[in-house]
Amino acid sequence: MSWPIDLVILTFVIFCAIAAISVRDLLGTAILFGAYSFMMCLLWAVMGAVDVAFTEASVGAGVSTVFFVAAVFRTSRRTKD
Amino acid sequence: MNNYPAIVVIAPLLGALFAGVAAWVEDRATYPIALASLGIAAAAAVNDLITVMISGPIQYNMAGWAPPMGIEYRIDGLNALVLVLITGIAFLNLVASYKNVQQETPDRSGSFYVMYLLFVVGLVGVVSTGDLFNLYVLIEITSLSSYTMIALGDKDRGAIASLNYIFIGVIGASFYLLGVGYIYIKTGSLNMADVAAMIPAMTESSTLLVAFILCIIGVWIKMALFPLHVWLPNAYAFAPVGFARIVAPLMTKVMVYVMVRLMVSVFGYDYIFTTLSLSDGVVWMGTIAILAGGIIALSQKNLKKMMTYIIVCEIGYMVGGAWLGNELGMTGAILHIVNDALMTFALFLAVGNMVYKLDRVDITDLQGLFAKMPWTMGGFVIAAFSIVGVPPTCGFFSKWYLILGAFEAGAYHFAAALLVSSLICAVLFFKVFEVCFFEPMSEGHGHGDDHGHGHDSHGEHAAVAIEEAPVASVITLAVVSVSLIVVGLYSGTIVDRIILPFLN
Amino acid sequence: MELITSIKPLLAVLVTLLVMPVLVSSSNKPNVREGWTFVAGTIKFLLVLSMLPVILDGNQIVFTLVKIAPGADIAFRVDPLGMMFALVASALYIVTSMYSIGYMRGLNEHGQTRFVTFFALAISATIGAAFSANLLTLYLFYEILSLATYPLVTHHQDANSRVSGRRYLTFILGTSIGLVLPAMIWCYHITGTLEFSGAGIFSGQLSKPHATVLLLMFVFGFAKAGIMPFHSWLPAAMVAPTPVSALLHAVAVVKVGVFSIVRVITGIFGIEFLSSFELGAVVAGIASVTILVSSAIALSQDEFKRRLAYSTIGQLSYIVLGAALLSPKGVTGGMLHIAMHAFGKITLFFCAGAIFVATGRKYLSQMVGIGYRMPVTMTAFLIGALSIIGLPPTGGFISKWYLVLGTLEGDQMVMLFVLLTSSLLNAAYFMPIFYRAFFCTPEEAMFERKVDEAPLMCVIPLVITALISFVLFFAPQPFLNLAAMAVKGFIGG
Amino acid sequence: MPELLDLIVDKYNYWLYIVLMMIGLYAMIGKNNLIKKLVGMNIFQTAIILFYVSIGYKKGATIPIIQGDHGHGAADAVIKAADYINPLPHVLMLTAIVVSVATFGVAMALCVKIYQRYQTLEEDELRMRLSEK
Amino acid sequence: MKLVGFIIVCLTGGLLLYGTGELPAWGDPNSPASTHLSDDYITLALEQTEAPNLVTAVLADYRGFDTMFETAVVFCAGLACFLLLRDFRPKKDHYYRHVPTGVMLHVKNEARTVRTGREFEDMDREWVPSDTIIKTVCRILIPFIQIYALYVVAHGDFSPGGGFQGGVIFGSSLILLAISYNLKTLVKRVTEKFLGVFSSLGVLVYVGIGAIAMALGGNFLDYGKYAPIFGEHHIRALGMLGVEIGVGMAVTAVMVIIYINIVSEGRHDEGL
Repeated sequence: MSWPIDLVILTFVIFCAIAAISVRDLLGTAILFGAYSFMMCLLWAVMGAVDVAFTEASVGAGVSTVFFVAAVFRTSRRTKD
Repeated sequence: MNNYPAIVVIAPLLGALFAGVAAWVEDRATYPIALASLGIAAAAAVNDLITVMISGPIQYNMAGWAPPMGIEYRIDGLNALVLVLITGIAFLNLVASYKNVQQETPDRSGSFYVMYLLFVVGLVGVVSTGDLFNLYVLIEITSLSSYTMIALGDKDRGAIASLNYIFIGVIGASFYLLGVGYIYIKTGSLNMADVAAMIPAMTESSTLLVAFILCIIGVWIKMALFPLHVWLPNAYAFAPVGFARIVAPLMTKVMVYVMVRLMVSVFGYDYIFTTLSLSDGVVWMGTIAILAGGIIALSQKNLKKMMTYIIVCEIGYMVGGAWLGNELGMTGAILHIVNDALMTFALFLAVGNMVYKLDRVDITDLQGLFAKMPWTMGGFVIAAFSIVGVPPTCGFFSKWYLILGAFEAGAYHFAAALLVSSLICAVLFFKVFEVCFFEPMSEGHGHGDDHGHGHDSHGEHAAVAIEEAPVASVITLAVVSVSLIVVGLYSGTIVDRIILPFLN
Repeated sequence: MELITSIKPLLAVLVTLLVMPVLVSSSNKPNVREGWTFVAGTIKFLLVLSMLPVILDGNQIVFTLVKIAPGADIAFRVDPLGMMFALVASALYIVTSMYSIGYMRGLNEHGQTRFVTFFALAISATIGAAFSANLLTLYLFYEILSLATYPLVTHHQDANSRVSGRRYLTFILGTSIGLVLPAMIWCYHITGTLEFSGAGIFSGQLSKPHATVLLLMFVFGFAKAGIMPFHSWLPAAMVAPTPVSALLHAVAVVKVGVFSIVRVITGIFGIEFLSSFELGAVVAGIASVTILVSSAIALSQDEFKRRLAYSTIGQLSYIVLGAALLSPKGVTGGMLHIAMHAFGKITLFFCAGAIFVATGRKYLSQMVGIGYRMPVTMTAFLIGALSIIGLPPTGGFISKWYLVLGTLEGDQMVMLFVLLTSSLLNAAYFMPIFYRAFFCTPEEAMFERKVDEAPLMCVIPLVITALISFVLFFAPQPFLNLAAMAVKGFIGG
Repeated sequence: MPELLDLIVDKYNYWLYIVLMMIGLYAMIGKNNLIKKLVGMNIFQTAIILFYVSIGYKKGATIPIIQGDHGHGAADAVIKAADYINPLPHVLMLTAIVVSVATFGVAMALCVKIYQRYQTLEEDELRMRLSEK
Repeated sequence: MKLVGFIIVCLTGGLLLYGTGELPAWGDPNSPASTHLSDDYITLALEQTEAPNLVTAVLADYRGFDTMFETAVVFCAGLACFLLLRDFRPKKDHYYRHVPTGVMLHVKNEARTVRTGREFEDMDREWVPSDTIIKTVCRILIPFIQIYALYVVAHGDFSPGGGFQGGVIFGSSLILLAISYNLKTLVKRVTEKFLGVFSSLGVLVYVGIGAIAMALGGNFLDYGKYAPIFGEHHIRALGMLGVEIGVGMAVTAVMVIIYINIVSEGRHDEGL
C-alpha cells in the first residue's frame, strides 16, 4: 500500500469523526457516522485487514446506520449540541 | 478426560439457549431449565474445587489446541473457589427469586431467566479463562446482560441508570482492551501464563507500564473503586430485585478477582511492587474508598442505596488488601472476595424480601419490621454483623487478615480505615435496626414513675401479623446466613487449603 | 498439670444455644418455654460442675473447635479462673431464670419469648468467654455477648430505651472495635499467637511505652468492665427489665469485661512482665479513681437501680485493682471478688426488681418504710449490702480481706486507703436505704398494710442468693481453692 | 530533528488512533445529547480497533489468505510467515466489532425507552426532570 | 462537565502517547506481535485446519471459543432489545385504507379486524404513497442479496467473510424489506416467535457442535472428534462451516429483532 492513500483516508476519518459529533442534526450525525465507518473500513482494507473491513462495511456503515436512523426516527432529530 | 472446567461454563450457556427456545415455545419450562443448568454448573464447580485441592491446578485446552495458540482454561485454587461461589450464589438466588421475578417482570420472565443465565455464563467464563482477550469478551457478556437487567428495574430511573452504566462500562472495558493491545504489541501473546513468562524481561518498558495502567484502570472502573464508582449506586439500586441480588454480590467481586489475577498471574508481584512500587498510592486509594463509601452510605435514606455504597466501601477493603504487597494482605483480599460476596448476597436477599412485601424501602418505611418479618430480619442482622465484622461471622476473619497485612506493611492508615469503617457500618446498621425495632413507638410505659401495673397495651405487640416473604426466599436467606457463620469458622481451612497453596 | 481433651466446654456453651429454636417455637406455651429454659440451665450448670473435680485435681480441659490461624484458633480451655466464673454465671442463670418468670409475668411484659431467647444466647456467650483459650475466642464471645444483650437492654422498645440502647452500643461496640481489635491484632502481629499463658506471650518484643499503650487499649477497650471514663453505658442500661440488670449487668456482662481484663493482665502480658515495667500501678491508679468517683456518684442517685449500677462500677474496679496489684494475695482477692460480688449484687438487684413488681416504685425516696411491707426482701437486701460493703458474716468480707492483704503485701498504702475509703462510701450509700426501710415511719399508706411480698417466684431466688452470700463467708473454700490454683498458675507456674 | 520526524512518520497510525480516541472519549464525557454520546462511544471503540489492526500490519506482506492453487489442502508451496499479515488482531477485532455493535444496539434501545418516558434525550433536561420528582 | 471531560481526555491521551513512544515502528515485520504467535498461525493453520483464510481458521478454530461468546453477545443484544422495548399491550388503533377509493379506516380498540387483501390494505397512522420504483427494485434485489449472504457464510473458509458478515447481510435484506414495504409486511412473513427461536437455535448450533465434540471424547469444540462420523477429510473446515452457519442464523435473527423493536418502540406495528 502507499502511505499517501493511507494518510488521506485517515484525514477523512478524523474529519468525519469531528463532524459527526458536532453537527446539530442527528440525522446528519447518522449519515456522517456512516461515512466515518466506511472510511474506517477503507482504511482497514488498505492495511490488509479484509475481514475486519468487510465486517465494518456491513455492520458499521450498514446495519448500525439503519439502527441509528431508526432510533432517531423514534426519538428527536434536533439536539442542542 | 476431565471436562468439568468447560462444563461449568457450557452448562449455563446451553441452559440459556434452551431456555431461549423455551421462552417462545413453552414459557413455563424456562425456570426448570435455568435451575437445572445452574445446578449442573454448581456441581461441576464443586468437582473442580475438589480436584484442585487434591491434585493441583487443572489445565483445559479449548478445541484441543494447546496454548498459546488456543484458548486455555487454567483452574487453580482461586478460580475454583470463586467458581463455586458464583455458581452457588446464582443457583440459590434463582431458587429464592422466583416470586420476585414473577412480581416484577410478569410478562417476560422467560427471557429474564435467559438473560440471567447469560450473565452467569459471563461471570463464570471471566473467572475460568486463562486468556486475556477471552476475558474481555466475557466481561462484555456480563456487562451487556447487566445493562439490560438494570434497565428492567425501576420504571423511571432504571433506563437512565443503565445508560450511564453503559457509557462508563464501555470506557472501562475499552481501557482493558487497549491494555491488552499494549501487552500484545509488546509480547505477541494473549495467554496469561505465556505473557507472565515474558514480562520479567521487559520491566523497564514504558509500553508495559501503560498496558498495566490501562488494564488496572479498566478493571477499577468496572469494579467501582472510589472515585470511579459513580455508576454503581444508581445501577444497583434501580435494578430489579431478582437481578440486584446477584449482580451486587458477584459483579464487583469478579472484577476484584480479575484484578488479583492480573496482579498475581500476569504482571507478577515483582513488577508491581518492586519495579513500580505502586503499593503506597493504591493503598491510600483503598483507604479513601473505604472511608468515602462508608460516609456516603451514612447519609443515604434509602436502604438499597445504602447497601450499594457499602459495596463501594468493601471494594476499598479488597483493593487495599491486594495492594499491600504482602501475603497476608492478599490472603485477606481473596478471603474477602468470598466473604463479601456471601454477605452482600445475604443483605440483598433480605432487602429483596422487604421489597417484595413493602415495595419501597426508604428507611422510614421499615417500621416494625422485626415483628412483621422476623426471619428476614434475622438474616439481615447476621449479614449486617458480618459486614460490621463481628466474630464468628466471616466478615471478621477477612478483616483480621487485612489488618494483619496492613500492620505488616506498615500501612497503619489502612488498618485505621478498616476499623473506622467497621464502626461506621455498625452505626449504619443500628440506625436501620432501631427503626425496625422501635417504631412504631409503643407508648404508655417506661417513661418514669407512673410505671404501674396496667400493661394491657403490650397486647398489641403480639398482635402484629407476620407477613413473611415467600418461603423459598426465606429458606435461602437462612441457608446463606448460616453459611456466613460456617465459612467464618472454617476460614482457617480455606486459607490453608486453598488460598495459601495458590499464592505460593 | 495434665491437659485433658474433652468436648464438655463446647457442650456447656452450646446447650443454651441449641435450646433457642425450641424456645422460639414454643412461644405460645409459656410454661413449656420456661421449662426448657430450666432444663437447659440445669444441664449447663451440671456440665460445668462435672468439670470442677478435674480442675480441682490440678488439670485443665482443652478443646479446639476450629483452626483459624496459627496461635489463634477458636478453642476452649478450662482453667481455675474460667471455672470459677463459669460456675458463678451458670448457677446464677438458673436462679435468674426463675426470678424472671416471676418478674416478667408479674409485670405482664411483652415479648417474653424474645427475652428468654436472647437471655439464653447471652449466657452461652458468657460461658464461652469464661472457657476461652485465647484472646481471639474471648473477643468472639465478648462481641456476641454485646450484641445479644442489646435487645434485652432495649426490651421496652420506647424512646428511653432507644437512647440507652444507643449509648450502650456506642460504648461497648465502639471500644471493642476501636481499641480491643487493633490491640489484639497488634499482639498477634508481634508475637504470632494469642494463646493465654501464665508467663505472658511477650518476651522482650515490647518496649515500655508500647506496652503501656497496649495495656491501656485493653483496659479501656473492654468497656464492659466499666472503667471510667467508659462507664456511662452501665447506668444507661438500667432501663432494661430487672432480671437483665441482675444477671447481665451485675454478673455476666460486666464480669466478662473484668474477666477479660484479668485474662489480659495475667495471660497476655503476664504478671512478671508487668511488674518488670511497673505497669500495674497505671492500671491500679485508673481503677482506684473509678472506685472512688463511682462510689461518690452512687451516693447521690435516687433511682434504686442506678445507685446499684454505680455501685457495680466501683466494685468491678476492685477486681481490676486486685489484678493490677500484681501480688498473689491481691490477684486472689480480685478473683474471689468476681464470685462474691456476683452473689451480693444480684441479690440487691433482685430486691430492687421485687420492690418494683410489688409496688411499682423505682426511686429510693419513695421507699421509706418499705421494710414493713416486704420484710423478707429487705432482709435479703441487708445481707447483699453487707456483702458488697465487705462486712462479715458475708462472702464479700473474704474477698475484700484478700484485697487488703494484697495491698499490704505489695506495700501499696495508697491502694489500701482507697479500699477503706470506698468501703465507707459503700456503707454510706447502702445503709440509709436499709435504715429508712425499717426504722422510719412509712409516709405512704400502701406500706402500712400487712406484709405483702412480691410473687413467690421473685422472692425465692433472692432468698437463695442472699443465703449463698451468707454461706460463702463460712465456706469460701471452693472458690478460694480455685483462685489459689489460678494464682499459682499465673505466678508460681 | 530527523529522529523526531522518524518517530512521527514511523508511527503516524498510532498517533492518529490516539487523536480519534480522544475525540471519542471527549464526546462521551462532554456531550449533552445521549445519542451524541453513543456516537462518541462508537468512535472510541473503532479507534481501538484501528489500533489493533495497526498492530497486525506488516510491511511487505499481503492479506492473510493463503494464496496459490491450493484447491483443497494442496499446500505444496512452503508458506513463509513474512508473506502474510498477522491474522490474530483481525480475529480479535472481528469480535470487538460485534461486541460494539451489540452494545450500540442495546444503547439505542435504551435511548428509545428513555425518550418514551421523558420526551427528551438531553442530559441536563433529564437531570432536571429527575430532580423535580 | 466539559472541562472535566477535557482534562480526562488530555490525561488519557498523554498516557497513550507516552506508551506509544516505545512501540515498534508501524508495520515492522520483526515486532513481537508479528513474530511470536503470528508465525505459528500463518505457517501451521492451513495444514492443521485446511482453511486458507487464516482469519477464519483462527476465528472459528483456534479461538473458536471466543467466537462462540461473540455469538452469545449478539444473542444477548437481541434478547436485550426484546426485553427492554417489547410492548405486549394490545394495539389500540388500527388503520386501513380502502384501496379503490382511498378512504381511510380508523378502527379503535380492536373492535373488529378487517381482512386485508385486495380491497383493504394495512397502513400506518399516516399514509405514505407507495413508491413503485423502490418496491420493485427491492423486490428484485432482495433475493440476490440473500443469495450473496449465503455465499458469504458458506465461503468464509476461502475468502473474506463468514457467518457474521453473512448474517448481517441477510438480516439487512430483511430490514430492506421492512423499509421498502412496511414493517407489517416483514412481521407477517417473519414472525417474532420464529426470530426468537431462530436466534437461540443459531447459537445452539454452535454450542451444540462444541458440546457434542465433548461427548465424542474430545475437548470442547474439538472438531477433529467428528472424524468417525464425517470422515477425516477436511473435518476441521467442515466443523468451521457448521459453526459459521450457526453464527449466521443467530446474527440474522438478532439484527432483525433489534431493528423491529427499535423502529416500532416494541409495538411491532409501524416503522420507518
